[in-house]
Amino acid sequence: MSQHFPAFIIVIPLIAAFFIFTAGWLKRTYCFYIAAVALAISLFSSFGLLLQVLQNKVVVYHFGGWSPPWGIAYRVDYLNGIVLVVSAAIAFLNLIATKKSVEKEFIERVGPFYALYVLFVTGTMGIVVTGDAFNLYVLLEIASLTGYALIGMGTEHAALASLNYVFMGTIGASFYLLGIGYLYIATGSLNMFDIASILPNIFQSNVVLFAFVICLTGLFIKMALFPMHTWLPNAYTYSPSPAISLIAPLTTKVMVYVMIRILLSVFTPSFSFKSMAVNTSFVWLAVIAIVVGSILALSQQSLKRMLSYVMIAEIGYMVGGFWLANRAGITGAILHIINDAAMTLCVFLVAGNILYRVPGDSFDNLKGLFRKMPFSMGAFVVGALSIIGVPPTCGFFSKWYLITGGIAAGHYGFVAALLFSSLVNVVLFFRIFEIGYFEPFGDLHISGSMDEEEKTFDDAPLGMLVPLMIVAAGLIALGIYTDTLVTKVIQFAIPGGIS
Amino acid sequence: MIWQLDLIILTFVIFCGIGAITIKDLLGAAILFGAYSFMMSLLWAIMGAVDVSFTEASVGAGVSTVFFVSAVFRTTRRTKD
Amino acid sequence: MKWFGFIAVFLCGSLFIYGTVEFPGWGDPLSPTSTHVSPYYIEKTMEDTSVPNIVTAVLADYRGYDTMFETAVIFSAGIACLFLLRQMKRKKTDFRLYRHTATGITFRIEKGGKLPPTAKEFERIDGLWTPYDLIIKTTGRFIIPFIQIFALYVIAHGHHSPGGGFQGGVILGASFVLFAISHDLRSALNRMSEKLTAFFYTLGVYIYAGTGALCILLGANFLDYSALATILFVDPVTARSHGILIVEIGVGIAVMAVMVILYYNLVSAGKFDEGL
Amino acid sequence: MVDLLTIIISKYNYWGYIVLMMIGLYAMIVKKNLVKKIIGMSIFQTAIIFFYVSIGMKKNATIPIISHGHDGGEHAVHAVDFINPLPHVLMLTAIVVSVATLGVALALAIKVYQQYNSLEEDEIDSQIKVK
Repeated sequence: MSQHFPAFIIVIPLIAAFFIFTAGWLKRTYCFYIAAVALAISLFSSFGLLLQVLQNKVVVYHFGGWSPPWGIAYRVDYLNGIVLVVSAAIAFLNLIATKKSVEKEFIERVGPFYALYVLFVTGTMGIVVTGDAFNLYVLLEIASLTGYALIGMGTEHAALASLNYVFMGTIGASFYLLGIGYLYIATGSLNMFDIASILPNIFQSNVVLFAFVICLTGLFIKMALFPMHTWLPNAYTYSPSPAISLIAPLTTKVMVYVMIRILLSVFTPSFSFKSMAVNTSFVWLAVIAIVVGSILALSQQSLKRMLSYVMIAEIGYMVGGFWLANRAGITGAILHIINDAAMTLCVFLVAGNILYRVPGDSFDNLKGLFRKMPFSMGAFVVGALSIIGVPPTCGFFSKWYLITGGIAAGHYGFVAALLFSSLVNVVLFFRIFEIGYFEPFGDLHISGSMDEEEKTFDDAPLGMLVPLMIVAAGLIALGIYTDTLVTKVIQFAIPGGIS
Repeated sequence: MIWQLDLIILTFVIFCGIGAITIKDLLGAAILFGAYSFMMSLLWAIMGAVDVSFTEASVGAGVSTVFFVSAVFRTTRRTKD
Repeated sequence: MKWFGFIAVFLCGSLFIYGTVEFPGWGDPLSPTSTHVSPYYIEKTMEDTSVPNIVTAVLADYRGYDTMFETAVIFSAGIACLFLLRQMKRKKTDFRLYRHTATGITFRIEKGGKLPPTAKEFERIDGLWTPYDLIIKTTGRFIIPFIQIFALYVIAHGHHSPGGGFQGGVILGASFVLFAISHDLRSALNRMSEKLTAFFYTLGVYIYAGTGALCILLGANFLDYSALATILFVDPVTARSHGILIVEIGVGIAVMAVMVILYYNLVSAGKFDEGL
Repeated sequence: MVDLLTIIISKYNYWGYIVLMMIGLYAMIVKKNLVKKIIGMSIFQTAIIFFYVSIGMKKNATIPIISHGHDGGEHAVHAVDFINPLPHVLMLTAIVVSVATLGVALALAIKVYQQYNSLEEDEIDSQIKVK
């Protein structure tokens, strides 16, 4: 059975999505359990797959029994093995953590909600595991379509924000498809590794050059790198909290993974880094993204909006780290995909918990939250310290690799931008700590006595807190085991030619 | 395949496309978009992509137009540009 | 803004046109696309699957995994539309409109009012738009069966001629849409209710994914239809051909139902009461 | 002169796709009306499908359906006689994706209209600012 793990990861959630939708008509409470079982199987299979990868280096699965250039094949190696486990874990934990708030927000739409949720996970995991460039596009569209729908059901201006996301997302995905078309016209193949074996003969062709540029443009739009980030803040601010703590950790990080996969496995490093000679300009683009994202985050007045600008800056870390084109930088970028996904999950889960108890997430509403919700805010502190980059949380280590890479590449602008962004994050998060810790909750004039305040302990329900605690502990564990992660997995994910 | 025919239909497609985005009435734009899709499916049939052409004729010229018309019916025909 | 947009688009377009300089000529039989992967499909399809329409064979067998996700995309579009628009609580309108079939006189009955006992002579009509055209209704009734027969033919005959599950499904869905347009949304809902539609589009994707899962149970890889040979009592090549037909039927059902549900949702803005 | 004509004949289809794509992109950048933008989006996607179909074209070849007459005679199949089927397969999937996107986008547009009673982006923006 274990040879079918690559199929199980995708197919079990897919079939479960159909079951969930049917169950939504019969009995609403079943939906959650079916989703949980499906995602648990998916998580288990991806773990098993990672173990297989550690043993055999590469696991290949042929769909329909056809071998690669003709059929579709999945090819799992160190790079997608680890990303796969992290995304499966995030999807599962978030499902458990948001059970209560889904019941609160979508009481009548539980069936469609969980069906879309599981389909989104299917799409995202499929993107990570696939070895076929066109298959990636189809899965990308599944993930995007379900994402648009989940975001569109949010509060205030969610529908408009989601429609803007549809436009930008479609342009991005179509550009990716066009880039694949250019590659197809030049090579005649769609399998990533088959393309990679043909490309070295025709590197001088300007068709390949255009394919490179178009693909990258599409992916940059999808991952919201700075000039193309306009869809992200509104979409993430207005979206419903159980959906956003799934979408925010996965969408943009998985797109960074796709960029790394396309550039390392399809175009190969010798083309991406050497013949193109665009590394420095992309790093500078990332520097601008980091600086602008951080500055814009400073001027926000509500928690989710601030976090979404922080994420724009984080995208800059990963893109910049990758384009440093040396071993430390790419290690940092891959490590940061994992860490950033976990950190984002942590802080957005806290935002969800806060919104479960408090009417809004603007900074005025956060007063006295440390007394009211000590456990949630405790997890928030861990997440925030990790985003700032304080040891022993995981954020410190990926930043360390990125800075080492920046120094090794002699790119001091990137190093400076990283340090600047860390400083800004300190300001951002300590401002929230201050509001939450020192400012009293609500109006003191009306209910001022100490007894009243003692009673205001009102944290989120246990079902939401326990997964959050696991995520927060995971941030520290990821930090402690960084060394194992790098030596056992990530260093093999980088092709040998890069020093 | 006759390339002159292909070129003529390609011109039609481009004009229908320009028309669909410039006309100042959403219902008209929806209908022109249907015409655009139909011309497109003719073009693909000329190029020998019969299956794609069939799909586009049923999806683009058929169902998509109905979707557009029903969306316009539920919103408004008015447009400023 | 207009001029800025125009100039940006113009520059972008010129850049793209520069990119076509090194393209192989249009229709060149020696281009990489015509020589690398595709000859295998053209030359081997008959041996491997015994399906003469190469596009169908590649769609449902060689790249069948893509097509499963194509069905999943359509499925998620259906759910997404339902999730976004469907209003679960029925809000009754203040008044209802009825038409006397014989004379064509329209009645407006206020809230709380009741129909006269001879209700059979009256038919309920939409508040916004009140079509009464015998020609359209009759024509609709007359051509819908033919459209449906044609749609089934397209699904079933996809092996030998252009067409297949997707095209047939769309045409089948379009016949229901035509019924809803030529009559009204309520009579369409009476024949094809929301739950029935939902049942159909889950059924369609079950058929597809289930066939794939069955292949795993029979010991082959996912979607490897040749494994079906043992339960269909045919040789593996014919089993592939039958497998393709089964999944095409699944695609057809799913697509039909999703087209109908998308139309219902869009035209009634999620209220499921009145439409075009 | 003949050379120029050959170049034009061998390339004009690719230029046509670029023109269509730019029409779509222009509509999405400049137009303020949401349904117009959705139309632009559809044109944009169709243009890319057009590009793929052009790739699949092969001169002096027929449609990719193998004729297998009832006389029972099996003819050898040569790849040069048939148009490349792979882009057609890919584009069937892409058409499905585009109609799915269209459905979701129109649903969102209806939702926006229900909320703001307008489809014009600038009018909606001014409503948001007033609040």
